Amino acid sequence: MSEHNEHAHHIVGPGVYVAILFALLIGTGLTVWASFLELGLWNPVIALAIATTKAVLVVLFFMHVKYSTKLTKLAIFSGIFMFLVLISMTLADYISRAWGSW
Amino acid sequence: MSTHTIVSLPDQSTARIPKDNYITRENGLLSWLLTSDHKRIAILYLISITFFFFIGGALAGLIRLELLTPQADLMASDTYNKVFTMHGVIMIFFFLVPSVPATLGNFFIPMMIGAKDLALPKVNLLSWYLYMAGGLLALYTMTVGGVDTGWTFTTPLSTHYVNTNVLTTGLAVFIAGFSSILTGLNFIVTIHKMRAPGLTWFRLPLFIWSNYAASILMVLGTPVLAIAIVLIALERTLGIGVFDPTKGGDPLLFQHLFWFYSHPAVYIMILPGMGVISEVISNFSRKRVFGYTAVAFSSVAIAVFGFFVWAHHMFIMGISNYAVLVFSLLSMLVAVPSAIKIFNWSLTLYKGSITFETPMLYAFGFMGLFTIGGMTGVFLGSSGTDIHLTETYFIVAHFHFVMVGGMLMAFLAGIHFWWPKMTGRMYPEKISQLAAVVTFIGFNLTFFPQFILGMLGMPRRYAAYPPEFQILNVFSTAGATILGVGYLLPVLYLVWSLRYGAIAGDNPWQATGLEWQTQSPPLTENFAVIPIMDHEAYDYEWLEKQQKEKGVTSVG
Amino acid sequence: MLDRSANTAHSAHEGHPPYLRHHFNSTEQQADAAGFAMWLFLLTEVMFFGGLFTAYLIYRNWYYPAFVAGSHQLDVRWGTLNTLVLICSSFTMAMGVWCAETRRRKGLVLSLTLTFILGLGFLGIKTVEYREKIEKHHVPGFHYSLKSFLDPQSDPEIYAEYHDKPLVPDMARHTELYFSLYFLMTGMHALHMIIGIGILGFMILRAKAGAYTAGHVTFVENFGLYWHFVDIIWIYLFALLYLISRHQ
Amino acid sequence: MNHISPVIWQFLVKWLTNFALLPPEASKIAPQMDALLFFLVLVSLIGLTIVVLLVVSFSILYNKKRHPVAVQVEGSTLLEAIWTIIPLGLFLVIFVWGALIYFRVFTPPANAMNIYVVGKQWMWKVEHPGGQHEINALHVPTGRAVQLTLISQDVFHSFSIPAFRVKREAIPGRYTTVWFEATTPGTYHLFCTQYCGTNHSQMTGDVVVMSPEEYRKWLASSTSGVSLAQNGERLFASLSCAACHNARPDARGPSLANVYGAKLALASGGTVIADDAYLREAILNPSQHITQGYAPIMPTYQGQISEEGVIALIEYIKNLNSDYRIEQTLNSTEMPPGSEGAAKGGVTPAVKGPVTKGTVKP
Repeated sequence: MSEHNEHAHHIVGPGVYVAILFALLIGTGLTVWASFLELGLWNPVIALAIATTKAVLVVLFFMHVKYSTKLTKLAIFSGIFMFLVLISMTLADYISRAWGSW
Repeated sequence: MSTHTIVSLPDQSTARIPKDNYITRENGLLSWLLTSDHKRIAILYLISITFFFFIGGALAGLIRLELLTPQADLMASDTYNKVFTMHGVIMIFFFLVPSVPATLGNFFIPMMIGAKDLALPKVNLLSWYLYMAGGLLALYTMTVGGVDTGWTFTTPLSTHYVNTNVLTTGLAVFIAGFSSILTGLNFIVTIHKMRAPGLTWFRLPLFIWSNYAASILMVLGTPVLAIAIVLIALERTLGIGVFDPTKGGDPLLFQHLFWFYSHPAVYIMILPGMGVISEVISNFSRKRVFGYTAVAFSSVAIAVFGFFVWAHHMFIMGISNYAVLVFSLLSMLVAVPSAIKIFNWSLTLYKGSITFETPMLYAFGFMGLFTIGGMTGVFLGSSGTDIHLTETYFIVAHFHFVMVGGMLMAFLAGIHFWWPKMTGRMYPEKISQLAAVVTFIGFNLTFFPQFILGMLGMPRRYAAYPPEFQILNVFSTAGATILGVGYLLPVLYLVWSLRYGAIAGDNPWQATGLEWQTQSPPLTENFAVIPIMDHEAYDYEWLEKQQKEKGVTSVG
Repeated sequence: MLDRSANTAHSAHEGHPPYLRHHFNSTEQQADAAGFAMWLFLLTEVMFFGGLFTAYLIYRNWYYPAFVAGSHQLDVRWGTLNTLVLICSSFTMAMGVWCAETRRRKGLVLSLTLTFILGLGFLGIKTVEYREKIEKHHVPGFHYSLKSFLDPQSDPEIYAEYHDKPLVPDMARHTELYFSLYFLMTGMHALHMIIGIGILGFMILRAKAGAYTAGHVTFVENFGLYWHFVDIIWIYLFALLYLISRHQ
Repeated sequence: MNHISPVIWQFLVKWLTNFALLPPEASKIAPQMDALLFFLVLVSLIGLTIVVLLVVSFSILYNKKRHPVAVQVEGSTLLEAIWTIIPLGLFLVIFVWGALIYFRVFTPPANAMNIYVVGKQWMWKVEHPGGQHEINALHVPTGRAVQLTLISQDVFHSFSIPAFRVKREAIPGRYTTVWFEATTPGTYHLFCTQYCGTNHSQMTGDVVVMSPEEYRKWLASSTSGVSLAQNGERLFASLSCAACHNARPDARGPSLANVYGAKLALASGGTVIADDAYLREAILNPSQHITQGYAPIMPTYQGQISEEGVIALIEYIKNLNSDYRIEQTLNSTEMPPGSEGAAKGGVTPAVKGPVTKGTVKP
């Protein structure tokens, strides 16, 4: 590692990676276990919540976003935002179609 | 020099084009085809885009000729359908979307921010190759029978009911889409990471802001078009059912995905043009753009709001009435930033010192036509009047006012404005002013009657129409011939000027942008030393001081 | 500001590492730009998958029983195993990035090779799952069969686990939509895996030659981002396709 | 020159004498729509005038000759606020006004008479309840609210009557509706405005608006003798629907009498109003729409009945107000002749006029 890079570029060490690995494995176990319970509406909510937690862990640590610039964070945020706009506004049409004409 | 112009050219008897520039640095066809110089890639784009523009234009000519008479006599309806489909596909995906960004943006974004190149030069070249591959594939489909879905590929027509080349055309658009994604991505990275020291965001020229906004749309919107096309291809080949009502799919879902890209796409087309207008108006009135911050943020606002309005293309198509309300309201909001821009440009003229060179004439044309185009957009965004006006010639006239009257005018303004920088030579002023006026007249004669046709209810995409619409169609076709002349003229005199034009010198317009503070045509690495920016954009006082201290920038 | 001393463009190379491209001022700027570009590319991927997720959510909403029955055809055990494999491969990839950053050549080669193997393992398991679907004629467009849904007992393994009631014929037809989306989403994901594995193979060769352990780690880092992104997509696919529709 | 100019002259004269910005106003909604259109044109003209005035006057006042040195002006927050807020306010007014019109165009009154329209490549088939079939034409009376129920058999089409200022897409797999009340007798254009393939531009026709009297005459003279409901009855018999839907105590299917407009409890839970859309779905995808207490044994009729057939069946079911009618269908496998149908309580359009939704609602 060249010294002049040190300040700009944070290196995440193996300790963090191992911790995240275990968190992800536990999360997977948890979500599979939860899927066997009958929780009605809560089943998808829990599954997606755990999936999102896992995804956030991957993004923050494996993909180093916790240590990246604000710009990267902003870019990721805007991408996720547009993703949600696409899904929610399209679904809004489909859901409100069922409400009838007015 | 007369006092009516700001042009200051070097003494023609001694002036020379600098020996070392991006054109002369390397020779041979391969040095162009394998280049990673953004300026050379811009020139490649310029040539190929002009080529596709004239193919699309020829198709437009055929359409207008067919519509001269009420009967489908020049060509049969299915030929006519193929012609307007190809006209749409070529003009939108191979001319309008890449026009200003890929040529002027490619050439001048790095120069305006004081960089040596775009951040990813090889990706830039790749995106030109993707563009060419897509374009040639589109031409290929035209030669093997064409496609007649309309450029909107409406399902289930495109998936189940036509037997023309939907797959190849779809593939062509898909590939061109990736070219556009890569261009946008490259611009965003470049603008963020490659700015010269001292060049803060609010010192950037507005051309950069608007291209930045358009790039966001390209990066986030185009992939959705890509997936929509993939779904069409699979539906057509395997019958996967996502758009097939008999299998439980919903054909409207395609419209959602398609317009999620294709509405922002009109902002991809117009935003870079607005950037050009900001540059031109400022320069020829020798004034900082009025309300710089407002203009800059209105670009971003258009990009953001542009993503929330797509369903206004589907008001009568059976989306829910609640969705109609929401999307109509949001469509009204997106009109505001455009109004802000128009007023700020007008006020930029206030207390300026205005001259009327060709780019300025085109810019004035843009302002008038874009105002009409924008206002008629409100007619269509309002859900009630949309019922009567949608799917008629009103729509056709509206988007041609925005795209041709707006974007193409801006493109021509930009080409003339930066021609001396790109080639080192001036275009001939008188004939180009004439061309600008001819274009303006021809344009209005072509497209204004179409507003009336649309109000009267003439449907679009009709090869034959009731005879009472003929007179206005004749006006329109007559106008199209004038417009055609207006577009041919620049090609002729610009090519002529490559050899015979006056030598322009570094800064013929006395403009303030960084791109003008280096030789014309520029060096391959743009600047001999990386400039340090210590003033705001459009700082004409800085320029004056600079010239007093160091003398007029001379030819290298 | 713009003194034109006739120097520099070419003399600039001195004192810079060979991998610094001519148009960048510093290695940080170059690495920053490349990393940011990679992120933007991943955003386009997010939007690309966004279209598929939208379609999936709409049709799941419309044809819930069909999507439940379709989901029961997937084996959670294979899905879980694949999730674990992919998470481990993400971990080895992350370790690879660390090795490159800290200039550990052997460690890098080992990590990349493990990632490569785990990636292949994922595809192998996916092939097993696909083969089962093909055998049951659950591939849309290719003699799609409704038997498992009209008569669940004809599918003893699945029936033993879920005791599904037979679907009414009109609803059963919509399982085809479920499998269309299943194959589209997992297929797109697998395509990304295949591309990734191809690049991994190339990287292993270059890593052996020491290409990434001399300070220029951008390529490894960016590939890492790509690989983790593919992992994230799978995390969501696993939840959406395998987990959330297990109960009526 | 001598040859060209008379032609141009003729054109100009013809154009100026026939000049119009809008088609004739022939429906109740048309003047309301036009009011908003004129308002929009007015706003556009004012906006355009402001921009042109600014540009022209500044160009004159501040051209280089007259004003050689520019004065740098930064901008003005006040002005920015003004030209943000005023257009925004105007656009919001336009939004509300437009939404009101949209609401009117797509909210039919309860007593509207219903006409079915099927779009297919490349023609419009119009089915009147009284059994009048039209192709690429539509006859309607003045002074009566008419609701069109549209569906497409193949691709998207769009039913556009510029003189009425109404337009609605006919989409495959789903009914859409639009309504109007014609005011002025005459013949008007009917267009398909959604691009639908090769002969899109031939998918046009005439809308004939008649006075109520003439309309009654037209109905009588152009009926096929079999009303739409009777057509449906015939289909009902030939598809053996009455084998199950026979209203007997041991029937395998629910009785259909008075079912239209009723609130049904579904086997899958939840309730649904039995409207056109529901009935269509229940015929084409029956097992998804089973009512409570019945087994999902009804076969699907997807691909076996044309959209016109479905419409006839729905019209038949709409008009079923007693089980007696079904028994009649059950007992006679042959189609009952028109006169007989009338005697048994069916509808003969010449006498009773078109059947409306209002009359059969329970």
